[in-house]
Amino acid sequence: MPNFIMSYLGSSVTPGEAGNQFWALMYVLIIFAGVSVAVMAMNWLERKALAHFQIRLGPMRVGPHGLLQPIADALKLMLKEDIIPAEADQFVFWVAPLIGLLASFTVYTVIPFGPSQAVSDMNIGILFMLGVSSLGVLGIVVAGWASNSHYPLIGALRSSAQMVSYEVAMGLAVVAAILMTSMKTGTGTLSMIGIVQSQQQQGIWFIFKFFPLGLIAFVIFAIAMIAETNRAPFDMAEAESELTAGYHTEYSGLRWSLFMLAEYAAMIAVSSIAVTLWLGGWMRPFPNLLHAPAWDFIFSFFPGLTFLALAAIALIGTARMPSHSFFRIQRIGLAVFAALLGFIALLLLVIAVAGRSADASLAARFNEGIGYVYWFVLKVAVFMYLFIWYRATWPRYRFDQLMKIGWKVMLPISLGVLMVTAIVGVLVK
Amino acid sequence: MAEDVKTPAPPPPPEGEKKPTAETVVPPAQSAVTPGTVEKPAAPAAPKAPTTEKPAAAAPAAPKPAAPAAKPAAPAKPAGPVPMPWTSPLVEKYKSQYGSGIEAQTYLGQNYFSVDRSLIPDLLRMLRDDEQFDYCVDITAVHYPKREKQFDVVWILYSFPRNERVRVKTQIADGASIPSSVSIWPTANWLEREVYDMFGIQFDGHPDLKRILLPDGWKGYPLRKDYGILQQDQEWVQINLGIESGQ
Amino acid sequence: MSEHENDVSSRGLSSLDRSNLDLETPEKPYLDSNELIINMGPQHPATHGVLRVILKLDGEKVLGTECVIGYLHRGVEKIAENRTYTMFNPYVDRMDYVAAVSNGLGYCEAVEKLLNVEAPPRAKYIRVILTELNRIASHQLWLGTHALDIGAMTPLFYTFRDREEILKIFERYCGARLTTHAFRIGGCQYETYAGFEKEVKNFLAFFPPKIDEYEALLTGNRIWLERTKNVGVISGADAIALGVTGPVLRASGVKWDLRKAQPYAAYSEFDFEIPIGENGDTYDRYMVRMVEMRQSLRIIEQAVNGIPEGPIMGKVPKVIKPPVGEIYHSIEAPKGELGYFIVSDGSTQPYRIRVRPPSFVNLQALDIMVRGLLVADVVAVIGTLDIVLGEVDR
Amino acid sequence: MAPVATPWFFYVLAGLAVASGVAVITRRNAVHAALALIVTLLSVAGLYLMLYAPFVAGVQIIVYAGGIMVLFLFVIMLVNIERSSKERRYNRMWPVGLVAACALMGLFMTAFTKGRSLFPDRMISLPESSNTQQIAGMLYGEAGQMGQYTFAFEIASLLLLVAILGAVIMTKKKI
Repeated sequence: MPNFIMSYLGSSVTPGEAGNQFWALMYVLIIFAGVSVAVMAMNWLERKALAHFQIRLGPMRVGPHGLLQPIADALKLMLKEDIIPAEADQFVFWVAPLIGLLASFTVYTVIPFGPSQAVSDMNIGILFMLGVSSLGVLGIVVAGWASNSHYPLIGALRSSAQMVSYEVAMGLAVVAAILMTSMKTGTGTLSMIGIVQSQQQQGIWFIFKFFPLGLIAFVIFAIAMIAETNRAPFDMAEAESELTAGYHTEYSGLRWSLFMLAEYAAMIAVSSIAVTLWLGGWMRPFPNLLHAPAWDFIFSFFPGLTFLALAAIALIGTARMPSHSFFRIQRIGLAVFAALLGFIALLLLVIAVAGRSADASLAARFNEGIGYVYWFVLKVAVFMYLFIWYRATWPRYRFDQLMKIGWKVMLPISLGVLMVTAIVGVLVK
Repeated sequence: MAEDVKTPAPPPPPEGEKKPTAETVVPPAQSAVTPGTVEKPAAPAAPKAPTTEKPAAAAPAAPKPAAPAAKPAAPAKPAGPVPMPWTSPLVEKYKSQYGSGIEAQTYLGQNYFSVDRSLIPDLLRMLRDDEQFDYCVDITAVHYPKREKQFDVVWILYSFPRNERVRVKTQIADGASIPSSVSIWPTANWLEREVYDMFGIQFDGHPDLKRILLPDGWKGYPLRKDYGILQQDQEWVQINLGIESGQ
Repeated sequence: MSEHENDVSSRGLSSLDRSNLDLETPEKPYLDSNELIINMGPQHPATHGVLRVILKLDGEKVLGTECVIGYLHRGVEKIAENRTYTMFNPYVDRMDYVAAVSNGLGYCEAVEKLLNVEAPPRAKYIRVILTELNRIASHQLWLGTHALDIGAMTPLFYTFRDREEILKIFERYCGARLTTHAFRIGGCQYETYAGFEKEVKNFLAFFPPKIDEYEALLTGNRIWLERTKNVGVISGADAIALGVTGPVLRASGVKWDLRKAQPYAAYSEFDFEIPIGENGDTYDRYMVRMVEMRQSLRIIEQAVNGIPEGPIMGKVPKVIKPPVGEIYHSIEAPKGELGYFIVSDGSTQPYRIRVRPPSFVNLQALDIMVRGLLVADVVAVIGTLDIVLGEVDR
Repeated sequence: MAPVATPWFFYVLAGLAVASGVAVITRRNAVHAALALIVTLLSVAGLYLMLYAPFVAGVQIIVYAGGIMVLFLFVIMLVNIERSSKERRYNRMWPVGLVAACALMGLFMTAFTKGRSLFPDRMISLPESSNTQQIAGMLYGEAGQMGQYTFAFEIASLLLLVAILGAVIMTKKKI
C-alpha cells in the first residue's frame, strides 16, 4: 500500500495514464466527494448571494448564517416521500435523474486540476467531455417524457432543442481553441492537459491569443455554456413562471435533488472546460514572466492567505453577532468554523514554507499540487459567481429568441472565428 | 343573516306613480348635452319623487320647482333629486323615430333611456354607429320580483368623442330572452355571461352563453331577490358534509 | 374553442389519454398530438392568483385560450344587498386588494353622489393623496410580479421594499396596510396623523430614484426589450371595442383617463399628464405605468402642498338612506375604470350594487392578445394586463 | 502504456451491447427501445475505446448517443406511445430479417475463424497510443502531401451539405 501511494506521488502523470488503478479509484472518490461538497457550497453561496442581490438575508437559521442549510436540505430531500405519479412510466421516471447525474459526473474524469491531478489524461479529452456532457440532455428529455404531464413535456422539448443547438456553437468555439494549441508545436492536441500545457508553452492564455479571436471564441463558449446548463437567462427548460418547474415538475425528494446535483455539477464541469481551454487551467498568473523560484514561493502563499481571509471574515461575523443568549450556539458554531478555516490556513502556510525547496520531497509535491488545485478552483469559482450574477440580473429569454440567437448569431460568429483562427494560424506559422 | 330580512321592496312606492314631465324646470346642469358636464352633479334638490322604474303612464303632478340653493344640505326627508326629462337633439331624434317606446330621463346629472325591449338591438347599434357610443362600459341587470316584467337590463355606454355617458334600460319578464349585443361591442361577451350567470337572463345570439363566475353545475341565479342563501347553504352542508348546517 | 375541447379539458384528461379515447375513431390522424391542451392554473406561479387559462397549443404556439374564472367568487354584489351602505364599505376593499384605497374611493363617491352630498375639500385632498399613493403601490406590485413572470426576479424585491414605505403611511393613517377601509361615506373618518405631510414629502423625495433604479434594471435591458416589444399587441380600436381601460388602453394610444375626462375628487385642481403609448404592446404598457408612477408623484406633491384646512367629514346623516334612484359612478383605478352602479330603493340597504371591475373586462382581451404568440408570452401578457383575481371574481 | 483491454471489460460491454440490442427490437414502448439503443451505442463506444480508437468512440458518443438519439427521442415523444404500443410488434418482414441476420452472423463467424488465412497481409497492428492522429493523417495528409482519403472525405461532406439543404427546403415552407 505505501508503495502504491508513493509510486503515484513520485510520478508526474495522471494515475489513469500510469495505470495506477488504486489512485485512479481514489481520485474518482475524491472528485465525487469534492464535487458533491462543491455543489452544496454552491447551493449555499447561490442562495446567500442571490439574497443579498435582492436585499434579503437568505438562509440564516440553520447554523450560523445558514451554513448548515445545504446539509439540512439534503437530509430533508433524502427523507422526503418519493412520489412517482401514477400515470408516469415508472422505470424511465426512475432512471432519468441517474442519466443526468451520470453524464455530469463522468465529465470529471478528464478535468485536469493539475498536470497530474486528474483521473485520466485521455488524448481525446475535450471530445470525450463534449460527448458525455451532451448525454445530460437525455436525462432531461426522458424525465420530461416519463412524467406524462404537459409542463414537463414542453420543458423537455425546449431543453432538448436548446441543448442540441447550442452544442454546435459551443463545439465550434472549442475547435477554435484546439486550433490554437497547434501553434508552436505544430501538432495540436485534444487532451485537456495538453491544452493547458500548450498555453504554458506559448506563454499566453488562449483568451488573449490572436486578440480578439480568442476572446470572441471564449465569449461564445461562455454564453453557450449557460444555455447548455439551463441556467438563467436561458433557463427555458425549467422556467418557473411559465412551466412551473419544467422537466422536473413531477419530481420530488431524492430524485429531484439528483437533478439539482446534476445541474450544479454540470455548471462546475462546463466552467472547468472554459477555464481549461481559455484561462490557463491550473496555471497561476504569469507563470512564464514571473518564473523565478522566489515568485513560486510568493504565490505558494496564496492558498493559505485565502483561507486566512475567510477565517477573518468568519471571525468578524462572530464578533458582529448579537450578544443575545439566543445566538450563543450560533456564535460558538461560527467561531469553531473560523477556527477550522484558520487551522487549514495555517496548514497550508506551513506546507508552503516547508515545500519551498525545488526538490521532489513530499512537501514540495504537496505544495505544488495545492497550488494547481487552488488556482483552478479559484478560476472556476469566478464562473460560478457569474452564474449567480446572471440569474439575479436578467430576465428570461423566450424560446424562439433563444433559438434565433443560437443559430443566427452564435453559430455564424463561431464559424467565422474558427475560419479566421485557422487562416491566422497558417499565416503566423 | 336571513335573507328574508331584506324583503325586496318594489322600487316605486305607491305615490311613485307620479312622474315629472317635461314642463318641470330643468336645472341648468341637466341640459347635459355638452360633453364633460354630464357627470357633474348639479344636484338639483326637488321634492320627493319616485324613480321611473315603472314606466307607468300616469301623468305626473308636477312637483314644485326645486330650490337649487339647497344643494349641499343633507336632503331633507321629503326632498331629494328627481329624475328629470332629458332633452337633447339626440333624444328628440329618437323620440321622433320611436315615439312612445323610448323615454329619456336624467337623474343627478346622469342620462338614461328607458326603452321598450323590442328596440333593443337596433337602438344600441344606432347609439354606437351614429352617436359614437363606442365603449360599452357595463351590462348588468336588476331584479324586481314583484313586477310583472321582473328584470331591468342596463347598458352603461360611454362615448370617447363626446365624453358622455348614457344608460339604456329595458324591462324583460322572467324567462324572456333579449338580443345579445356581442356583435355591437365585443366586450359584451363576458358581461352578458355574468348577467346570465347571476340572473338567468338569456341573451339570444351570444356565442358562448354559459356560467362564468359560478361553477357549471350551480343551481339557481344568486342575484335574484328570491334566491335563498340559507337554503343553498343548508343544502350544501347536508350533501357534502352530512350534517345539519349551523346557520 | 369549441364545446368538444372544453369537455375534454374539463375532464382533466391529458392528450395521451385523449388519444387513447380516440382509438376507436380511425379517421383521426395517427400523429394527433400536435395540438396540446394545457391548463395554466388555477395553481400556477404566473397566473397571479387562481386564474385558469386553458391553452390550446400547437407546439408552443398558442392557437386559442379560454379563461376559467370564478375561483375567488365571494358574491360581493349579493353581500351588498344584505348590508347597509356603511357596512358594505369594507367589503369593497377585498375586491382589488392591492388597490383597496381606490375601491373605497369609488364606492364612497358613488354613495355620496346618490346621497347628493359632497366631501369637504380637505377630505378630497386626503383622498387624492392616499389614492395616488395606492396607485403607486399597485403599480409597484404589478412591476415586480410582471418582471418575475418574464424571469427577472430581482425587481420584485426592490418594488416590495419601496412599497413598504407606502404601506407604512397607510398603516399610520388608518391602521391597516392592505385592506385599508380608509374613507367613509361623506369624507374621511380619520384626520391625518401628526407628521403625515412630512412622511408623504419624504416619500416624494425617496421614490423617484427608486423608479430610476427599476428602470435601470429593465428599461434598456435587451432581453426585457425582446420579451416585451411587439408582444401582446392590441390596437386602440380593439381595446375600445373590448372595453379595455386603464394603462392598457392608454398604451394603445387612446388618451383617456377618467381623472382628466370626468374629474372626480379633487383631480380637476391638479396639473398632471396622461402618458400614452404608441404600439399597444407590452413594452408600452410597461412604460405607461412607469410614467404614471411619476405623474402620481406630481399629483401627490401638489396635493400635499396645497392641502386645505377644514373639516374632513361632509354633512351625512347618521343613517344613510339615499333616496330612491340609481347612480353610476366610476373612477380611474390603477387597473382601469372602476365603476359602481347603485340602485337605491330608499332603504338603508342598497337594492342592488353592481361593480364594474376593470380587471374582469381587461382580462377578456387576453385571448386576442395572445393568439399566435408562445407560451412564454402568455405569462407576460397576463402580467401586463395587471389583473387581480379578487376583482375579476369578486 | 499499460493494457486496459482486459477481457472482463470486453465481455461486459459485449454482453451489454447484445442484451440491449435485443431489447431494442423487443420493447413495445418506443422510448424504452430508444433508451436500450443508447445503451447499445455506448457499449459499442466502449468497445472502440478498447480497440485504441478513442476518436471513433468519442464521435460515436457525440454523434449517435448525444445527437441522433436525442432527436430520436424528440420525435418519439411526439408520437402516440400508447397507441403504437398496442400495435403488432413484428410485421411480415420478419423472416427476411431473420435470414439477413443469420447471413451477417455467418459472415462474422467466417471472418473471425478464417480471417488470418483470408487476409494475411491486411492484419492491422494496434497502434501504440492513439489513432486520432493517424486518422487525421489519412484524411488530410501528412507533411505536405495529399491524404489518402481527402477527396472522398470532402465529397462525403459535400453530400451531407446537400442533404442538409434538401431537408431545410423540404420542411420550410417559405425561406
